[in-house]
Amino acid sequence: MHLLAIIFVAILSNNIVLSQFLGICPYLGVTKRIDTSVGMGMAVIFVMTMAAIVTWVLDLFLLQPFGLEFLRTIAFILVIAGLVQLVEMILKKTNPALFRALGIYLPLITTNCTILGVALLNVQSGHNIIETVVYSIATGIGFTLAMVIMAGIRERLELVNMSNYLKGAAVTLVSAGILSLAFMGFKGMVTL
Amino acid sequence: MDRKLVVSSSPHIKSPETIRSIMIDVLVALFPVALMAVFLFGFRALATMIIAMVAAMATEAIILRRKNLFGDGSAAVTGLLLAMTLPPAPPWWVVVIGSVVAIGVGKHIYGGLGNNIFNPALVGRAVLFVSWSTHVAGNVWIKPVPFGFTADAVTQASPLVTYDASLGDLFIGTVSGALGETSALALIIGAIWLFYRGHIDWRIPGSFIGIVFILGLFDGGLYMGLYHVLAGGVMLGALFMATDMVTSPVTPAGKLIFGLGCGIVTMAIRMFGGMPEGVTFGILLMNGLTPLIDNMTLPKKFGEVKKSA
Amino acid sequence: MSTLAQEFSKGLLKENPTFRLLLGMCPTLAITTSAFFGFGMGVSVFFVLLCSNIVISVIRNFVPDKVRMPAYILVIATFVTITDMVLNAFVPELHKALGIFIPLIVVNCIIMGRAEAFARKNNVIRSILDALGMGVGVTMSLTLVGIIRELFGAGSIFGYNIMGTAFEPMGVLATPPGAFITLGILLGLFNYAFKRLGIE
Amino acid sequence: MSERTFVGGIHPGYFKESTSGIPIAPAKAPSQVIIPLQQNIGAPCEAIVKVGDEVKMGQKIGEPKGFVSAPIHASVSGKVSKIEPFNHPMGTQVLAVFIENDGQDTPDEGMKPNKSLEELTPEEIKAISKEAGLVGMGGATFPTHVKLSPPPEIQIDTVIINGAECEPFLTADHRLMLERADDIVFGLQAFMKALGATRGIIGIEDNKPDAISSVRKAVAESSGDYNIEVHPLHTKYPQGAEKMLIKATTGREVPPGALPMAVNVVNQNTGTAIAMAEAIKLGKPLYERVVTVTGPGIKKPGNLLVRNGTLIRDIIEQCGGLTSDARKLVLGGPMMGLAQPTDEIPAIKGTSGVLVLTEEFVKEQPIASCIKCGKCVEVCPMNLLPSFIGAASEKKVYDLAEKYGAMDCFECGCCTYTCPAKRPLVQWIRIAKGAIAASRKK
Amino acid sequence: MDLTMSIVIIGGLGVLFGGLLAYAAKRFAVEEDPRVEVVTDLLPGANCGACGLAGCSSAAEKIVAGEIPVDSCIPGGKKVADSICEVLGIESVASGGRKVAEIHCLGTKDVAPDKFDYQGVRDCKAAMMYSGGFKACAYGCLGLGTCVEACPFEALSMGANGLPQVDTEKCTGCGVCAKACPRNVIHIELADRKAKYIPCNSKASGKVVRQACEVGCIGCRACVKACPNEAVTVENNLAVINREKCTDCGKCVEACKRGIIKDVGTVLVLK
Repeated sequence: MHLLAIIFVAILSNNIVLSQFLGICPYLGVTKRIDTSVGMGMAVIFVMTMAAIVTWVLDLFLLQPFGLEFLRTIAFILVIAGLVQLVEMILKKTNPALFRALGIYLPLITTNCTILGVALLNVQSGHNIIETVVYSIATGIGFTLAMVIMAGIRERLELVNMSNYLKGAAVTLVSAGILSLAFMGFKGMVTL
Repeated sequence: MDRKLVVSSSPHIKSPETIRSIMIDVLVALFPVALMAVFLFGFRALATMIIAMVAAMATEAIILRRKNLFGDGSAAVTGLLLAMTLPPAPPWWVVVIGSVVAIGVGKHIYGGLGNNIFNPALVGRAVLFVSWSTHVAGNVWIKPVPFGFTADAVTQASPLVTYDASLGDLFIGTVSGALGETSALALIIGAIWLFYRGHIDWRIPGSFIGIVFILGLFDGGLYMGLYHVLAGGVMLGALFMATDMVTSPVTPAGKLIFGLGCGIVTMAIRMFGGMPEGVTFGILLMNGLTPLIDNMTLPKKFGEVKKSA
Repeated sequence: MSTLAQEFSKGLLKENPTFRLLLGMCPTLAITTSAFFGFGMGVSVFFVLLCSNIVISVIRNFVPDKVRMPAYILVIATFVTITDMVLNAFVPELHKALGIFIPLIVVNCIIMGRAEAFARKNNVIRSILDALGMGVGVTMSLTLVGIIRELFGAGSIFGYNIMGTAFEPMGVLATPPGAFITLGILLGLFNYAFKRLGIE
Repeated sequence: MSERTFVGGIHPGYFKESTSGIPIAPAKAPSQVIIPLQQNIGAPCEAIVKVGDEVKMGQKIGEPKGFVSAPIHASVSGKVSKIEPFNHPMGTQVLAVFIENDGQDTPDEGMKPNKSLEELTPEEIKAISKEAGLVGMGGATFPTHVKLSPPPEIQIDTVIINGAECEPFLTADHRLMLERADDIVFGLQAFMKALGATRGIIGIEDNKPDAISSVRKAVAESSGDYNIEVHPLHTKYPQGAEKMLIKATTGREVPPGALPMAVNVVNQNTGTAIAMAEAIKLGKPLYERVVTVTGPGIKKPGNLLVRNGTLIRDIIEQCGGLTSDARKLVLGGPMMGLAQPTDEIPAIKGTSGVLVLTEEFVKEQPIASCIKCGKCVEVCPMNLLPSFIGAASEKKVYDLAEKYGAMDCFECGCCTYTCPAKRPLVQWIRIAKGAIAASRKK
Repeated sequence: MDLTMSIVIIGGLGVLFGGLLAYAAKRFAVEEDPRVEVVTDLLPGANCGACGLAGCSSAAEKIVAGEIPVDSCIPGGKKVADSICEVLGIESVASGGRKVAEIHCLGTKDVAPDKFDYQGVRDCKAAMMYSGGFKACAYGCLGLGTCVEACPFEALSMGANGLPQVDTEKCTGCGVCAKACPRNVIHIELADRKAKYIPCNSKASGKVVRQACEVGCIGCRACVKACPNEAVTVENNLAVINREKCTDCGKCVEACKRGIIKDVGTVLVLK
């Protein structure tokens, strides 16, 4: 039940984009088309989970024993940056098809604050390894969900006549706001 | 023939129906509901409705720099629908802000009628709900006094909190609640007009109310099933809000999915959520999903054989 | 080559990171519930940006191209950690409010973006000016959003009550939806204003 | 009376009363006919007469250059005065043969009765239909002999005569079914024989009960060994569209992009059936046809038997001329007909109606945003999403238009008729179709 | 202790990942030409397609690969071509003068009437679908602004007279508008040479032109006779001035009975 609660909260009531404000840059940038947002979402889920596991291990076995929690930011981001680049290179060589599908999003992920954010949140809230994995995947799914909904909205908005000043980021933000309002309905449904 | 001939694409005849005529039909359909609201809650209800409509129309006229206040009528519909979701007598400025937000943010940010993603009235209502819940939710539900047009306001708890109203009262509307949501009878009369005029399809209300009823059965048998359907905003939401043309799917299958989604979210919030009512959030959420639903439920073309998966 | 003055001023309006380049939106949305928090975040970003721009423009000729990204991240992360500690020590309530968004300055696109796009190609003086301009731009923007949300969402600015006691704040502005909608509308207004002023 | 139909469609005002009771009258032959050398879809014909030649009525003047084409015949006797481009109902300039009418109507020697239907072989019937220049007379003008020559792997089992006449205003087919029911049955028998079909169906909308009983009577009297049924159809536009008619009468659905042959059916128009009968019985080629001249802009509406190449202006004159507020001239019905920029246009084989609309019909209404009411989706007989195709085409996103089904639209006009926002959906779809076809060609 | 451990851990991580990356970079290396990116940056980035390719980045690829000439980018002109040459280390190629779009029609509503009222989609291509366009002249500008919409550089605007106008400052001569115009009213011509031109596109006979338009070229050849440099020719009933030969003497202007010969860059061309 506890894990289910984590999943529910991570996807709906505490959606990483719509109520935690993480990953806004890709949210504004990559939600122009549904297929690219799905691709980006998949890449995020993958990297996020890997990064969360590695950083969790790093934190437990290296930083905590030596009392070096203050180094988390530096150590984590180093790991994530390295990891992303490794994944990118390996994918490019070993699985070009998958690379073409996901690879173009990988550089964007390094500076996607969701990855570092989730890694930090995991260790800050004292998740064990299973919770970490579940939480990361669920958060990634929540991110993907928010991305895909917005991509659907923006694809539709492509076909309407609207003010040039509001087109793009502005209307995306307003729509995200209203979506976020709608997601508020899930508040309080499950408590951790 | 002293003037030049006109050439245009076929067809050369068009139906007399216009957006304006549709909007007028919706206003007509809302008339019994409005009448019932005045009958139950007195003139303060009438004031709320008029303020909301005028504010909405004025906002739209200003944004479009249009002299004609009524225009295509869509702003009047939005205003009236917003009023229907409000308690009988909120402060006037709350109503005005709600209308301005509904028209400004909910509709014209997207380029006006037809382009908006979310139901404007519900956007207005949700913003009010989050901002001033003391005025639009909570201890604001006035006890209905039939024919008491100028009776004093006595508040009582919403039937969605107490769960003790009789089904008959819920159907007729002699319970406390938002202006347009108490009387299932008036709502059904209005909706029949819309059905008759072909402006709403059975699929969205059908699946919405159906799933609420079914989930209600699990909450306590037949009585609770009916109670969930009749109490609160389900009837108003299913018949007038979720069926808003602009923000609901156009495909037949999409409409069913849309209604189901609205109902499920509504019931999830009622049964497990932190708020007594979830219709607004359910419909807004499904509004956001509408483009995706449309895309995933493209109808089968005439003569097309579905490829076996 | 643009003049040094231009190097500074471009960050204020023409290339304002928040409203023109749409960088660093996460903190812009998350912590601008009050003018003070917005200002605090802005200054933190400003500090990290300035330091990292200086260091990166100094080391730009020694770092091999292949490892420049990790190297930059390391530099930035170091200053972020320092900021984190300083804030915790001197303004703990701000530190608490900004929470996870302090470590996340590391991945704030503004800083990485300026490192990539500017500091690694320009000398120290220009990099400093660039950082000053961008930093002031960010601080102004965050503070502006903070002022608007605090004024209507709580009736005060920097904690001082402005609207009087009868004012009933528009609670939505303090919530995530309010943040999104406010920023969206502001962005639209800025686009309009920039177009009108002829700034492309 | 079993009413079968299809999903979708609309119920526009039919406006048929003004002409449905008026018997067919022969139109006065004009002093000059202008016969365009392209009268059907497919390749244009080549003139086989020269300027100065004397021609006789029914003489072949245009020879087809491809398989999907039909010959063209003189509709009067007289002298060829010129051969030059002239206005064409399709909106283009097409080479046309101008014949000065000598008023004699001297028939061509080739016009003589053929053998009886029993003696004719299927091949001979096809040859007669080709020589007589038969084309589909509902408006699409698909050459009849092509329809009668399915590829060998397809066995046609059903021939359907389209007596639906679902277009508002038009009554030509209605009158033909009342006055010439015998010939319709005869023509159908010829088609069935040519194709070896075992079943003949005549579909008639049930708003024409007199036509139904007239055709039923003719079938009872003269169908002989042929299995011919008369199907009353639900009155709904576009009931007469090929695919909808097949669905309503046989229950079969023609796949997108395919011809009726794919479901072993051939459709023919009532007018074509009569022309077939005349070609066999009299040896008469297709050089005249019944045209409904109607609409609020016509002073004396009626159904006229019009010679090919008669100018629309002359036809209108015979019907009392135009009212003062006439503003739009349409050849064909109001739903799918083509608006014309001038009345100096010759009637051709596919001209089923001359419709003149007045000011109140042409008032231009502003195009509003799509309110996604979905009414176009409801009425689309092809089950497409016209509103989305229109929006995609408006924004020139043609691949999206294709995804929503632009290429399967047959432009019946139901969506545009219904649209409360008055969006020119058919035109947008047409633009998208052009753009998609162009990009496919690349 | 703290300090040492910090250094050790961060250093260790750095070494670990540095090593891994260095190894991976070798092991998983994929060849890419870095010049493509540089050239892409040099190109204007409007993705106008004047080069005949899908966008600037694919143009850059082809340029670097030597598949298309370095001056393929028309909007970029000589400047961009030169800088590309610099990047690629090849000698600069001589590039022609700057080109701009020129509207070859003067037929406003007053002088070139419509033959019928068109109702429907306000787009020239759409209007062409109905009887070949509503103008009595079959060659003139329909004025529905399809070219304006097509221009990737916002150089075209619809004038008050119902004809498009070219902002020569913004126009790059990419030719997208010319392709978009269903009546080929827009020509891409040299901008810098002083010369005359005849703003008409009608290839109809003089008789037809007289009926359809007051300012159309009737092919009367008066200008041909007047020109001392043999710069004017009449083809398909339309006089054309050869810009190389024209000396801007103005004799044709005097000779033209319809008074429609204008200076390049003055008529319908703002600035």
